[in-house]
Amino acid sequence: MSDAPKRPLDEKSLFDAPPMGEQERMVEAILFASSDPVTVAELVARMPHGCDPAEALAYLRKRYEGRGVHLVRVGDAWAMRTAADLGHLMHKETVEQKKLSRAAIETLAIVAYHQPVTRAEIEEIRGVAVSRGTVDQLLELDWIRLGRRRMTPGRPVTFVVTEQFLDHFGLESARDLPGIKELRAAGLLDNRPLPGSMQRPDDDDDDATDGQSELFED
Amino acid sequence: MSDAPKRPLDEKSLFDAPPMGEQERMVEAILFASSDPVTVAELVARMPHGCDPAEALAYLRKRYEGRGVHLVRVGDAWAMRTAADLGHLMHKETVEQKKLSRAAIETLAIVAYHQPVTRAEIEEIRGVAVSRGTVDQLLELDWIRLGRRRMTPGRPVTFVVTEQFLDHFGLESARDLPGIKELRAAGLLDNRPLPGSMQRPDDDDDDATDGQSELFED
Amino acid sequence: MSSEPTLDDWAGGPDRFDAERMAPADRMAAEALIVDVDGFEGPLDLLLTLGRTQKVDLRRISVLQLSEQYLAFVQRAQALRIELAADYLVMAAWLAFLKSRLLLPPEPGEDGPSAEELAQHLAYQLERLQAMREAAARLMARDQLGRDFFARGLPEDITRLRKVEYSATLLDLMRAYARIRTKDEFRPFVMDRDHVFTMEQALDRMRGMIGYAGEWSDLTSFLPEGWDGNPMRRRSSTAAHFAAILEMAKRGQLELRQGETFSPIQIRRKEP
Repeated sequence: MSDAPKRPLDEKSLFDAPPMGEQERMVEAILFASSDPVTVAELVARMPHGCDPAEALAYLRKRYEGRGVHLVRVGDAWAMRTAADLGHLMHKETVEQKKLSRAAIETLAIVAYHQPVTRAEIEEIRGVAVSRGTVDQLLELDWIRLGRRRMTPGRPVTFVVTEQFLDHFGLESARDLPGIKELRAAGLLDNRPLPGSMQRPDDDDDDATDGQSELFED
Repeated sequence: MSDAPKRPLDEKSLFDAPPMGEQERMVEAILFASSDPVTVAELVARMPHGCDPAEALAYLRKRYEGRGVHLVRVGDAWAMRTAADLGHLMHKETVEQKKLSRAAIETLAIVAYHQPVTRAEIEEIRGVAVSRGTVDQLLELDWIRLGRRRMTPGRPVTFVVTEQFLDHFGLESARDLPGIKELRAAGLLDNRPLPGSMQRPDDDDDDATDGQSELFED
Repeated sequence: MSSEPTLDDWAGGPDRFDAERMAPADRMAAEALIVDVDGFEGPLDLLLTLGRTQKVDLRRISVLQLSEQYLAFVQRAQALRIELAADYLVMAAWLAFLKSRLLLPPEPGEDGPSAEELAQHLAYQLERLQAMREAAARLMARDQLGRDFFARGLPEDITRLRKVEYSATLLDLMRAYARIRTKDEFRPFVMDRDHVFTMEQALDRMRGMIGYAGEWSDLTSFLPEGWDGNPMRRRSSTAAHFAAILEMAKRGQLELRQGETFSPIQIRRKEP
């Protein structure tokens, strides 16, 4: 945090941050008021100088354990969400979701598990061209976004999943995708080109590991 | 404060209403997710047969006493609201979202794809004059900033995009923006055949940095 | 042949399509495969479905057998006059190649990957596709926001500070750029040249001048001043005037003649 606060502070807060119980209340109120996840950085910016939202979050999470509403982590952000076991009471709140095509669902899964992944790689895995509009639909849903360009000939754009994707599927991070460890251990997330093809796996791997490790940093 | 809210359901609950702790969780989740205050009658209708939402509400209200969020009564309905004393933390929620004008988004796109780019070049690409207000707005949003002066007669200023721009659009770098061919492949462009079907790489941005001119040579 | 009916029984070709020997369920499956050919998402999907009939772990699948199944499928589809998309046929050609490589001993001194390596890769692709299918299914089976768990239904807006925030998404940005670039690409093609004399201009001129052409006279003598020197201008004005006199001859306003090929073209007013 910057040590030159811009906002006028009263004397007390110049020296002391509010007590932890107070900080917990603040985090609770901010998260409750927002329907989207709020990052720790944003909490820091909104709370008085000297606060430690990370600690407050830990207390708060414990407090809501087993309640009808939970504190959940979404990437770098936090949000309040109703407990999944109470979903049956909520049919009134349910929004009709557009049914995704099989192609869109598979493409989404490939982006999530193989990210960052190029269009060509998605097509290689599915063995069929990615139809026009499939990627568009996933972009519109805000479930995938553009990642870094791949440093291979042609410098293709890559796709990665978004925080909205994590939020929607109740995932703390891409690391928590179901079965991802087993798939990686089985080599099924490797980028293995057709033997004898021009593509050198080394290039891709470098980049892929790069992107992945970023995702798995805390 | 609470006495084991996550009590396991025993056989009795097959015939009787769920235990009060469970009912409290249900009320909590319903009130949280609802966009309007909820009446007791509505709670009765949504919860399992035999529940006593009025009692659950009383417990819940007590539970949230002194917290960052309160249970409040609105007419004969109930809702959750952030504690009044924490209102000063809420100004983030009062942001008014406005769409950028077409002129602004087009100008921004040209800066992003052609940076560093002069005002005259923007006008040439858009085919219309760029109003001063448009550039000012983008500068004020911190999405573009002044780049180096062009070493041509008149030494015009150039514009480049900012870190904030990359942040807002979820890009790692401006180089990750897809080229025309990729936009078309992703279905973001109409697939109308090009007259003459020859796609010219840009020749009007000789001055652009090497990185940017690469964007169109896929 | 095993006593248990498999897809091989029908996949061997129409003559071996012995429905009698198949259990009803297998017969249904076989027919469904053919009828639903449009339902497959590409050759890999079809291979995966065929591969499942081998009832073994994908890691131990017989690629040779799979190739035969696929080729038989394609053959049968063609016999039924079902049109297969090109990528199915490309895959068939590749599998035929792979099959022959698997059956024949390798040629000495042959370059490139071995048939076994290619077969292994195909098995890997199938396993990977299968794994992604399962991952997708598990993903979609998760509790989902707005279906199983819910966000705050009433985000609070305390109107204390009002700040206008301009929003634009990456999609907006890309679409805006695409709009500009396509506008550019679709700009009607215009010859930005100064030295062009149009047929319309020539027609206008000739209409005014034809009255004076009672005798046969060279077309070149009608060219406007300043358009007979510069070769580019001369070519353009000559072509425009030639087109104009053809038009006028068609309308019966003048006559034209030419002694021989490449000799001067002469025109004369047509007497009414």
